[in-house]
Amino acid sequence: MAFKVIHYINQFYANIGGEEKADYKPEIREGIVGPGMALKAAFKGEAEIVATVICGDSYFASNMDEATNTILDMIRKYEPDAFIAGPAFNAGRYGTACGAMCAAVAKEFNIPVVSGMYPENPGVEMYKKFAWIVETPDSAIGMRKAAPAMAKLALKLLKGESIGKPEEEGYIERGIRKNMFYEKLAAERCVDMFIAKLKGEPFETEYKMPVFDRVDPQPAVKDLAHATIALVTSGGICPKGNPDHIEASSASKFGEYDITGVNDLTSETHCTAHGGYDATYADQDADRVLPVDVMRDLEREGVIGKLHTKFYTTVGNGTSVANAKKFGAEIVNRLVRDGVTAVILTST
Amino acid sequence: MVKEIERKLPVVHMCTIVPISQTVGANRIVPTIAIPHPLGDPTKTPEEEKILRRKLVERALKALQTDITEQTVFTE
Amino acid sequence: MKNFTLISNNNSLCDKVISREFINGSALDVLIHVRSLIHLGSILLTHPLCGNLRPNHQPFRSVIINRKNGLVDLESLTLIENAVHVYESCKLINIHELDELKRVDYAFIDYELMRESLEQYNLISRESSLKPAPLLLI
Amino acid sequence: MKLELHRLNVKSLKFGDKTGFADGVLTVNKSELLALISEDELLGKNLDVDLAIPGESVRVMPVKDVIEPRFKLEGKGQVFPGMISDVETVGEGKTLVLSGCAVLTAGKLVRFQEGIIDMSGPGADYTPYSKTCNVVLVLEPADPNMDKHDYEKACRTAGLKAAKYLAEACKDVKPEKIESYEFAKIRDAMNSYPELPKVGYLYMLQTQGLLHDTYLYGVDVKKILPTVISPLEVMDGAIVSGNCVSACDKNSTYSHQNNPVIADMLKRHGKDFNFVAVIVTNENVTLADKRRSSSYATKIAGMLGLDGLVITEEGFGNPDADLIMNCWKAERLGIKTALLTDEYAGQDGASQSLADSCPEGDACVTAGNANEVIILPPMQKVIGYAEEANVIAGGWNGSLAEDGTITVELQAITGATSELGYTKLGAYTL
Repeated sequence: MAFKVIHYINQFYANIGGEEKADYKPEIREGIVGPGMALKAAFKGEAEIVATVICGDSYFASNMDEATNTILDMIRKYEPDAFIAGPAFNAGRYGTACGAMCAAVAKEFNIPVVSGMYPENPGVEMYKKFAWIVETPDSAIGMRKAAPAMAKLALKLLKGESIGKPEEEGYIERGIRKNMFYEKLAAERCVDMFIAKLKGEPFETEYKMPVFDRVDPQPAVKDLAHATIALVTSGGICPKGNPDHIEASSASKFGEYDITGVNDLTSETHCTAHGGYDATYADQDADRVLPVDVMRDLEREGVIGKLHTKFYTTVGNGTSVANAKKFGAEIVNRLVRDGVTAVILTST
Repeated sequence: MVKEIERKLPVVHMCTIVPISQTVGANRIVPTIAIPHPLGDPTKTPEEEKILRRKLVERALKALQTDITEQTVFTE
Repeated sequence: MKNFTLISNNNSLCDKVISREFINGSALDVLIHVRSLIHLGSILLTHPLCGNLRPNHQPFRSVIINRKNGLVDLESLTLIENAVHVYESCKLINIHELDELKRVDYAFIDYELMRESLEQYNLISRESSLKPAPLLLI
Repeated sequence: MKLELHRLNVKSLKFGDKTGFADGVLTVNKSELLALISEDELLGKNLDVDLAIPGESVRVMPVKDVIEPRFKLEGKGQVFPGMISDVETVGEGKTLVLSGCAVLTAGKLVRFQEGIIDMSGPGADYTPYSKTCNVVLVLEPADPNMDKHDYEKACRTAGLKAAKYLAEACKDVKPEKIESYEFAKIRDAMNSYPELPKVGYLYMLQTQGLLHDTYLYGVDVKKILPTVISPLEVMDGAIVSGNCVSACDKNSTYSHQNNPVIADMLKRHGKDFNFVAVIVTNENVTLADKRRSSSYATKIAGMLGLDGLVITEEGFGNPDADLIMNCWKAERLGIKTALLTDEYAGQDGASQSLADSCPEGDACVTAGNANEVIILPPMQKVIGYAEEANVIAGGWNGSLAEDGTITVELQAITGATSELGYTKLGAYTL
C-alpha cells in the first residue's frame, strides 16, 4: 500500500488568491490541490497525497499557535506517514509557515517532514533543525525541479533509507551530526587529510570549527551635531517586566522600545532580560548597559543632533549566529528607514 | 549582529572583551568596564559613575567620527 | 593578592578545603556562579569541565578560581561560557534524586579529580580524604 | 632503532593443560593464569578467567582495559617497562605478538565507568575488540572498602601480567610473520628526504587523576613535561592505560600498542613526508598545566623544525581545551596541524560537538558522535556484571531491560569512538 502523505500549501498555490486573500483560514481538502500534482507524478504511486491543507500566509503569521493546532487536528484522522509543505521558494511568510508546520507535525506525530525553500528564505534558518528542507530556486519557475527532489527525499525517509550528505541529496544542511562508517579508519583519514593540507591540496574537514568573516568599515560620521544616533544593545535591557518575554538565552526575538521623553533608565522603569551575566547591576541602573542618560545630556547640549526615539535590544547569550544575523539585518533596516545616521551598540 | 549593522550604517561596538568584539567583526571598538556593567561602576557614587559613562560615550562618538580602514580599538 | 578559592556543590569536598564557597545547587549553578565571578575579574585556575564525563554523568562540579576584581580574563571567560553552554545543552542529574551509593561515588570522583589541583594551590586541609562507597560484590 | 614484530595469528582460544599456541589456537591453562593474577594480595578470592571469541553470543562488561599479549624475545628491557618490567628503555630487538588476541580486564571499580564489548550483533560493529579472541579476567578487590587507587593498580597490573604470560608461553613457536620497523636517529632523519616536509605526531594522553591516568615507563604522565619518544617504544608497551572513564574514547593499552596513527605515518614515511618524531603530552586539570604543556610540546616541535603535526586527543570536554591550545600554538609557529577527536553532539546530534574551538582547527577528523544511542539485544552469556549498564557512562537508570537488552549511548562501548582512529566510524552533518 502506498504511503499516506499530507500536503500543505498557501492560498496562492491553492488558486484562492494573492495578497488580498492572505488572511484565508485553514482548510483541508481531500486529495490533491495545485502543486500536489507535481509531487504525485514524482511519487510514481509509491506514496499518495491523501489530503491538502490550505492556509493564508498572513493568517498563519498572525495566529501561529491557533493555526498550528487547528491544522494538527485536521490531519490527525488521516494518520499520515509523512508531511510535505510547499515548496515555498523565496516567499518569506510562506516559508516560515511551512517550517513551523513541519516542526509541529514532526513533534506531534513523529513522521518525516519535508519542505522546499530558497536558501535565503527566513524559514530556512528558523526551521532547518526541525525539518528536511530541499534547496529550490527563488521562484515558482523552479517547481519542475523542486517537486521531484522533495518527493524523492520524502520517499527515502518513508522507506527508512539512510540519508546522505546535503549536497548529495539536495537538502539544506540542518546542522545535525550523524554517525556513519567510512571506508577507512579514522586514523588513515586523518593522515590523508594531513598530507593534503601539507601539500596545499584541497581537503574537506570532517568537523567545521566556527570561522568569522569581516565587513568593511562604514565612513565616519561627518556632522555629529545633526546626526541621529540610535542605541542598540545585546545586553537584554528592556522595560521592567520584560513585556515581550525576550528569552534569557537563545533568544528567538529582539525588542524595539520607545524612549521618547525618557531621560534616565531606573530600577523602576527598566531591567535586563539577559541570563548570561549577573543581572544585579543592570537591574539597579540600566544606564550601566544602555547609556540613555548620557545620550540625553549630549542631545540637550547639541553635541549630537538627536537620540533616536527607539532603542533595540537582544540577548547575546547562546543566541545562534543565524538568529543574531537575522536580528542585526532586521534592526538596521528599520534604523535606515527611520533616518538614523549611526549606531552605538553596547554588549555585556 | 554588529556586522549586519555595519553593512548599512556606521556602528561603534562598546564592549568589555575586545578580542570577542574583534572576532564577531566589529570595526570601531570601545573597551568598557566590566561584563555585568559595561558603562558603569557600582563602587563609585552615581555622580562619578555618570562622568565615567559620559567619558566612554564621548569616546564612542569620537570613534564614529573617525575614518578607519581596519578594525580599530579606541582607548582614548 | 592571591585569593585562591574552591567553588563547589560537593559538600563533602568543601569540608576538606580551606578556602571555599559551597553552592547549594546543581553543577550548572556552580558554573553560573563562577561565570559571574569571572565577569568581575576572577581567573580560572582549573578547567570548568572535568574528567572525561558528560555533564549528565557528573552532578558535582568543583572549580578553583583566583578570586579578584579587575579586567576580565579572556581565556577564563571563553572556557566558562563554553562549559555553561555544554551543561545547558543536556539533562542534568538531580543530586537529591541520586541513591546514596552513587552520590558517594560521584562525590568521590569529583574529589579525586580535584585533589592534585587543590594540593597544588595549597587549599587542602590535612584531614583524612574522602572514601568511596564500598563495592557491592555479587 | 630497529624492532621486529614476530607475529602469531590467534584465530581461536581454548582452555587446556598447557598454555601455548598451535594451528591458530591459543590454549590457556586457566589455573596457572589464575594463580598468576591471584599472587596480588589486593585482589579477592573469586577471580575468574573466561574466553570470548568473535561471533559468539557473548557480552563482556564492564571492561576496564584491553591489552595485546606481547613478549620481548630479544633486545633491551621487557614489555610494559616500569609497570611489570624493569624501567629499561624498550623498542629495539624482537618482540613476539599474539595478533588477533587480547586480554580484557573486567570487574567493578567505581560505579559509572568502564565499557561493554559484544562479540556479535549490532554492538560488535562498533568495537574493534569484537574481532579479537579475548581472554577475560574477571576481577574483584580483596576488600570492598579498599582504596580505589590500589585496586585500580591491581587490575591494571593483572592485565599486563596476563598479557605477558600468554605471549611468553608461546616464545618458542616459530612466528608466522615477521614485520620489521626502523626509526631513524633525529640527526639522520634531518638529513633524509630533503624534498619532503618534516612531520611529527603529537600524542595527547588523558591524565586528570584517579581513573583518568596514563603511564609512560611507569611514570604518571600528568607529572611529565612533554617529551620525545620513538614509535617503536610505544609498540613495546611504553605507554600503558590506567584510564577508566568513558569507554568509547579512552585509549586502551591495546590501541597504544597498535596505535593506528603511528602505523599509518610509518607507512607514509619517505613517500608523503619525513616522519621525524613522536611527542607525548598530557591533559591535566589546571589551566596553568595546560598552558605549560601545550607551549612546551609545540616548542619541541618548533625546535625540531617540524612542518606539520598530527594531533590526537583522548577524552572529551576538558581535554578539548588542550587539543585547541596545541592546535593554535602549533599553527602560530608555522606548523600545519591535522586533528583527530570525537564528538559529544547530544543524542539528537544537534549540540555543539566540542567544548572548545579555534579557527586554526581547519583539518579535523572525528571518530563519531559518542552520544548516538544504540540498542544492544540480549546475549546468551554475559561475562562480568550486566547490571552495571544502568550506571556506566553512556547508560542511564533503565538502560538494562529485563530480557537483557541494553539501550545506551555509544559512549558505553569500548573503543567505539577511538580518538587514535582505530575504528571506521565518523560523522557528517545532515
